[in-house]
Amino acid sequence: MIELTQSTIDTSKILKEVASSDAGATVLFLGTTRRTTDHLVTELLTYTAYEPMAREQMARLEDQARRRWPLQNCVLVHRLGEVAIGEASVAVAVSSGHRRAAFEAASWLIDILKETVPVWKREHWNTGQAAWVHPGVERSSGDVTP
Amino acid sequence: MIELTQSTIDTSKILKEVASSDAGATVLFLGTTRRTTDHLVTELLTYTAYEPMAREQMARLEDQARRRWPLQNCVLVHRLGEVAIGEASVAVAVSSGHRRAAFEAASWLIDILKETVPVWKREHWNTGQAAWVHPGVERSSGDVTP
Amino acid sequence: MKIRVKLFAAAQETIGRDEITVELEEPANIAQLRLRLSQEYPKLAPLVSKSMFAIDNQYAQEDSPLSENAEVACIPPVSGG
Amino acid sequence: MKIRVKLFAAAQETIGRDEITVELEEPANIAQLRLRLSQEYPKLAPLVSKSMFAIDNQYAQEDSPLSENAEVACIPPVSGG
Repeated sequence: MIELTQSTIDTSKILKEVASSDAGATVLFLGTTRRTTDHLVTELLTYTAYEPMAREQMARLEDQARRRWPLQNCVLVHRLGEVAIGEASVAVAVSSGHRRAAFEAASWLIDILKETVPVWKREHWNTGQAAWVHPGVERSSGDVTP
Repeated sequence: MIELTQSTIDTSKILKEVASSDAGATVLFLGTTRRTTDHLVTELLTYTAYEPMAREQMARLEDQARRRWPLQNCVLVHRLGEVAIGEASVAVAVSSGHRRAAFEAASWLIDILKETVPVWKREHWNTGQAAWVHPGVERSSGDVTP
Repeated sequence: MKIRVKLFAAAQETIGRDEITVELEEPANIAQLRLRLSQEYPKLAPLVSKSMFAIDNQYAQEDSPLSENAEVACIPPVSGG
Repeated sequence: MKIRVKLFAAAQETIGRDEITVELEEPANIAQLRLRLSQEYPKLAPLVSKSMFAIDNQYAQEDSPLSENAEVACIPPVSGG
């Protein structure tokens, strides 16, 4: 299951979705942004996506994971819009008959999702300023908006 | 947090327990017994423990994991008594600033928990028979009770 | 041919629009689009040099050919998760 | 000295009791306890040969010394999770 959502990530629903009586192991990963990044205090995040491509890319990653590991079920969820610090912005859940496969697949999925799914984070700091996060791109003063 | 419980594992409570605004990553593992083991159909499980030692051993494993990885929080829960097929019998949850650490710690914890915590599973089959599970010990006919 | 390019995040913010159109001579590929964008929108150049491009919701290569009907997007380094 | 040994799972089921007492000459260690248990309770021998022992809630070694006050447990191969 692939989901882009404006709402709080519902972990109970996700765990219900991946549960399977043939699966011995379920692994859930939740990614949360920490309060402090560098020396600025992040107060709020907003996420935006190239939605149709993000959905397609997430579905491709699920397919690839299913080809690589014997998975029963797989759920990928990313939040869009405002996300408070401490709330999960992303969830990956997989179930498998084998716990090694479940750990490896979940770990691979979050790595590749963060590298390839077209979603962008905007950090809003306690200074009142905000900027988009583009790893590897130097921020110019014009990128920080009041 | 270490828990041995007769009740259903409450994943929402566990995730709340491990949440931390300093943790970027949370990994939850749930272990469920599959319907089929070998050629017998397992209908129900009962778990028993050497409770004081199981608690102490789980606490030692948490300590070891915290020394080895930079964890924010750690929860280990094992069910005792009757557990229906498809319900989780064990949960491991950790939070960390780094997802690699969270995955490695959760994976290590479930491996070592299954190897060293004095908990035993009894399988109840659709034949009406039941037997304790002791990996590596050949089952004699006397171990299977009607 | 006219190629419409979707913009996101800092690219969208820099230009103030979520889509721009550039004129390219046929046949054209992603490398040529990348060059043209940097020339026509110098403020976008640093970000464009680090961006991927997508054609019809899939990541494209530098030599992937462009056509007028394709949905083209500039994908600056992503930061989901 | 008298050593009381806690039994669990199939060991408990085989003997029908959750604790047994064996008499050992001082000084005695886990290896000697293991041997005595197998001799006095032949039905337990196959399981005892694969079991660990714990003293005061910690896994013990074969040469760990026993004392009358210690809480001793036979830990057959575990199957939690």
